[in-house]
Amino acid sequence: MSATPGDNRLNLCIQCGSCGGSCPSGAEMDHTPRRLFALIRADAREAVLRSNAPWYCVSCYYCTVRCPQEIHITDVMYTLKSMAIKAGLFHDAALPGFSETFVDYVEKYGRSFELGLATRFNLRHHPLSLAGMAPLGLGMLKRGRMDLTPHRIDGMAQLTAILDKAKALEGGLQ
Amino acid sequence: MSALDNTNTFEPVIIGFTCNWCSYRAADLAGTSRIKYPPNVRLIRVMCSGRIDPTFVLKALSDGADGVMIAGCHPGECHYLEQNYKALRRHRLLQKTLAQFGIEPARVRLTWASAAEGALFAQEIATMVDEVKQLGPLNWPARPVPVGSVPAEIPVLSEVGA
Amino acid sequence: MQRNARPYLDSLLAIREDIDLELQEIEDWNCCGATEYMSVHRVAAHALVGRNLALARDQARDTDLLTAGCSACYLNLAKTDAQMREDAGLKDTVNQALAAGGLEYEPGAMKVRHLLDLVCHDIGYDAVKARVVKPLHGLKVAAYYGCQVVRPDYDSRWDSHEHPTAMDKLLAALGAEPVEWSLKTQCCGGHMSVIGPDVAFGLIRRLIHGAQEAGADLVVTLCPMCQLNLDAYQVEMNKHFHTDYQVPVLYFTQLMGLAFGKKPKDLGIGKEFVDAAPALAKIQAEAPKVAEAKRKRRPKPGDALPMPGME
Amino acid sequence: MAGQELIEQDIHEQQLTRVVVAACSPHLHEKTFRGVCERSGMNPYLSEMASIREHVAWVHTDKVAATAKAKAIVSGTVERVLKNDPLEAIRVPIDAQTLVVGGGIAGIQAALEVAEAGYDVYLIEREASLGGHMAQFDKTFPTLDCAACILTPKMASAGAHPKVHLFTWSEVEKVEGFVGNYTVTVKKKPRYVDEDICTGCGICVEKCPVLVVDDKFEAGIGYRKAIYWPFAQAVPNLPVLDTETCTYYIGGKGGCRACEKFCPTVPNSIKFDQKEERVTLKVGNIILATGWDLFNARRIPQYGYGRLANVFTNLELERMCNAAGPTGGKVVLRDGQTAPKRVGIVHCVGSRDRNYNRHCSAICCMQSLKTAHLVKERTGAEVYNFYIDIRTPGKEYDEFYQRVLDDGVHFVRGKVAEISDIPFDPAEASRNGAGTLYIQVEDTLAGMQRRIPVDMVVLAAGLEPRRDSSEVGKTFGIACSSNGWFIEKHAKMDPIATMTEGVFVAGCAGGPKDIPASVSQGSAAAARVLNYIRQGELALEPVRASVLEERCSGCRICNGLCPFNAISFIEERKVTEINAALCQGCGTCVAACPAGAIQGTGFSNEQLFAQIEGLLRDVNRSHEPEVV
Repeated sequence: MSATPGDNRLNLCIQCGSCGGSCPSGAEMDHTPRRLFALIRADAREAVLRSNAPWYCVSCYYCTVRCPQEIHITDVMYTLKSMAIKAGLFHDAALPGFSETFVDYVEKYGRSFELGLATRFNLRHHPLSLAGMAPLGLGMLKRGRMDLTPHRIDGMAQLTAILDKAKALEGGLQ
Repeated sequence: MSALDNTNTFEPVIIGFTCNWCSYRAADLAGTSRIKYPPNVRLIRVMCSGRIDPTFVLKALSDGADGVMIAGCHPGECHYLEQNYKALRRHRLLQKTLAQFGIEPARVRLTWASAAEGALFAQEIATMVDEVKQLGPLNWPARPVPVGSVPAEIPVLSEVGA
Repeated sequence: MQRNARPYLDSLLAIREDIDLELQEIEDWNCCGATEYMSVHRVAAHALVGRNLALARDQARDTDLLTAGCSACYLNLAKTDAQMREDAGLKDTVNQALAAGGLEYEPGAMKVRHLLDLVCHDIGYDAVKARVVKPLHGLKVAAYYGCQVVRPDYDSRWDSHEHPTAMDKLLAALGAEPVEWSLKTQCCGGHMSVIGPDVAFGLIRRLIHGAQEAGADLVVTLCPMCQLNLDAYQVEMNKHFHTDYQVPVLYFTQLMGLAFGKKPKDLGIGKEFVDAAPALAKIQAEAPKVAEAKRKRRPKPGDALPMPGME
Repeated sequence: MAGQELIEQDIHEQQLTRVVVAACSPHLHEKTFRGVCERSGMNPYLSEMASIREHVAWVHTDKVAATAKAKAIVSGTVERVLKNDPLEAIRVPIDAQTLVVGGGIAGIQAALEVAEAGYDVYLIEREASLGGHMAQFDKTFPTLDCAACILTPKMASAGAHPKVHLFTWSEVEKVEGFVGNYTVTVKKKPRYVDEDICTGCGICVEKCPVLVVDDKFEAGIGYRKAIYWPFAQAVPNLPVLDTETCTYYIGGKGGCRACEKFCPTVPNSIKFDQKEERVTLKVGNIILATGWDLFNARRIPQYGYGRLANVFTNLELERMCNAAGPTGGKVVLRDGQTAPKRVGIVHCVGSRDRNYNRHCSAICCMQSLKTAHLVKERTGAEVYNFYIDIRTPGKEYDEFYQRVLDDGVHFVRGKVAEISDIPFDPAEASRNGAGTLYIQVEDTLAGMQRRIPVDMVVLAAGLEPRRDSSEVGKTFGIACSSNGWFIEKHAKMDPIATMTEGVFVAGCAGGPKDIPASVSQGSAAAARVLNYIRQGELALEPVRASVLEERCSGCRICNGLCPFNAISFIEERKVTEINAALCQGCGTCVAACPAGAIQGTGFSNEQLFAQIEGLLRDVNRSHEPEVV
């Protein structure tokens, strides 16, 4: 947690619930951010890292700007996600799957690739829903709004070097 | 002994001039609030930061202090209306003069703290102690000049008051 | 922008000369990682963005302005820049990583601004208004800002995190009539449209329904992701809920282009999923009769209690 | 034997000539120990305190370093005290007249207490009537007495008391002098009604054709005329004319004049050409009871105030509940007719939130409970209170909370996230009907997000310092804390006095308070002032600057330095002189004098040099460079 900007503010939480109340996906979460903070204080590590809440975060930052204690809640959610991946503890494999698929494309090509992203994600996690979404993808293609092949940036070697170094440094920080 | 050898263990002694109304009370408040800060600063109370004669600073530095902190009310909140601005002007000139002696400007720090800002005052002290630690002990370029025999600079200093 | 936000790019290119905006694309930019990368590797996420910042700084000719049209790209650039400024440790680590690619970035070297921010606050409403040749009279528009442009707003560029007015003012300058609605900065669903469509459909329906209830002919966005969710997924949402919403969603740059007299085709109009043609047909040559000018609060006492003003 | 007696005994037995007490800050007990010395026949100014509690024991953890620092402080103080001169306190006579600024309940109480003791009081009020915020309230918690019933008699007494001299529609512009001897300039704004002639018959108000929204007393939900009474029980009972809405003034002094035409007095009470006046008052003490401002709820756009018609503030509800208010005491929606069936009351609006104000406004929990009770009583509506914590620490307060719980009011623990007029989905829309407001909140006790449909929302907007508190503070020479409330001399031991002798603070000017606390402070401030008046004179610190004429070279460097105009140049003798009565003792001129001709009693160069030497006695100077 210590790597999160503003993480040390977590002990300021007054459990008012303005985060959980503001969250567009609050109703779907097993624990609201407020409750996660209480669980963190209670040292309930596994319950925290198994929670679906960080994965339902849509990064709308409502909680962050409304928090009366100025806790950087959205950033804390990012940290919890990466901790959950490292610990191999997450509620539903599909949720981190999207992030990992996305990251994978970025690392291979330097850019995201919607067709591949949606297809690969859905093939892995919701094979049945893929057929339902196909018309949308076709629509994007027809309107010239989606590529059939991913575009690879020229400086891929450079980007890979940077990311490898960053991950090595990040590993060192843990 | 060189400054570099003892930076790790070096504990500077700093004289802090505080005004009666804001900064001394900020120190009182830090106390009543039990806010912890390093014990390197020793305070002297004057009625107003405007009372701080540049010779006090020279005296403190020549008597062995490694730094001097001057603390007053926030600009615009001076108990005596505007006298902290005079302290501000003197401080600027004093830093220039000290630079001519080879003394780093960071050794004489000017700061503002209201009577309600105990935590801020403690933070300012901690910051200054850190900075002076980095600088190491004050090494006068020559033997300390006894105050009273520095008149060459004094008229210049007093102009600031005008 | 080259692909899924093609209309955004086309319309921007079409109007850039009118508003005196000189654009230069960062060569060989990489993806910013959206919100996903941050979830997996924090430092690497900043390094990913750091590469773009460093490239921008190295390639920029006579400018320190770096603009993005996408909410997530904008936020990530602004965030990495702001957090590197605040956190010397992070700055150090990111630069060590960038050094592996022969790059370096001094935070603050580029001023990260969203395109709308530049248009509204630097170019200004008056300059925009001066270029209008075909005012959008009669067109009721719902300005939709989404989340990440106005929040968390590291450098205080907007008048409100919750109820901003910049785009409303811009649209008014184009002659359109911005409607008052409560959902300006509510979430479009973000990536939930892929990973949890049920959540996203609910949010999309609420936005589309809210805009329609407020009397808007169309929704105006400033982000490819929002546009995609509200436009393309509107069709999916209709199927899901068995509804038939037909609220077109265009970029603010497309409306600027229309008001500046450009051809709809050159602005990428027609590529949207929900056809904008019926809404755009409402544009009138004449300005509608303006409701009587606002007067100092002095209503006639009836049964109703006076409404508090907004100021 | 108590410590003080021990010191007295030592002074006698050891024939002490100086005393240093190493204990707490001089701001706490300097007076105490000076008193000990004085009782023992010593000059009190030959004692000093070394603060080793606030500045050492309470702030350091390293015991060795802390002990060394404490010893250095004692050493510095000992060196200093040796250079102390015996001084005499400066005795100033106390003018028996008192200034009270602010005519709310705290100011009224203070003024009446002083006047009852037989001394003259000038009561200055910025608005056109006494009463303050309390006059706007309907009922008062927890007893539910009618606010007007208990306030009006007090206002009337203050208005009628021969010793209370009332200046309404007036503001203090300038304050000069010092304790016992203040000269105050008061600006009387033109009322455009002659106070001496007007009988308060009200025909002018009746005939005025201009109706405008009353943003002040009616909190924006009622109307008033362009010439109007602040409210029905106003003291003084005189109308005031608003030039910003009066047709005569808007039209460039032409037209209408109905008020003048129908005024029955001879000569006519309407004075269109009335000018601002300035009055100079001499007073010995000042009580500031300037009150508070309501948090502007528009600053939280997600709560919809100003945008969504049926979102109200607590102050609007007070006026609505009041039988003399715009709705005749009926609780209704903005349409003025429909009684709400579901009402949400949102606590902590603009309070306890780092985005707005960090402080707790202290009264809103109780006020919201009261509102809940009144709304329930009058409409039978379902009432929901949204709170972070319920704070009911006053006498009979928690009992009132119990009563409201018993009323069947719902309590949801959660800070409201947003209030929207837009349903989440069609199902929600059809369940709740048009015009519903949805309060979205995390019910933190149930652990779930809830959207509670209501017809009306009441925002418990918090108390803020007056918007001009920092300028007012400057006028009176006192300071505001970082959040804007006036700073008391000591938060616990002296919450009424300020750092400036003779200036006292009462009521919400010093921080949010309920009515009983404000009244208590009004009385307490009066007691302090009466104490000074009865003493007749006051001893002041003899910290003053003076010029040694034989050393003064007449360079005039000091001449421009004094903001109190205490320094003047004597042309005949070509020297500078300092007026001890005007000098405040800051010492800036002492520091500036190049010839050392200005002496600063209590803080002389000799004392300070000695203190520096003492403080640094233990410093190891081995780091001095070796001369090569």
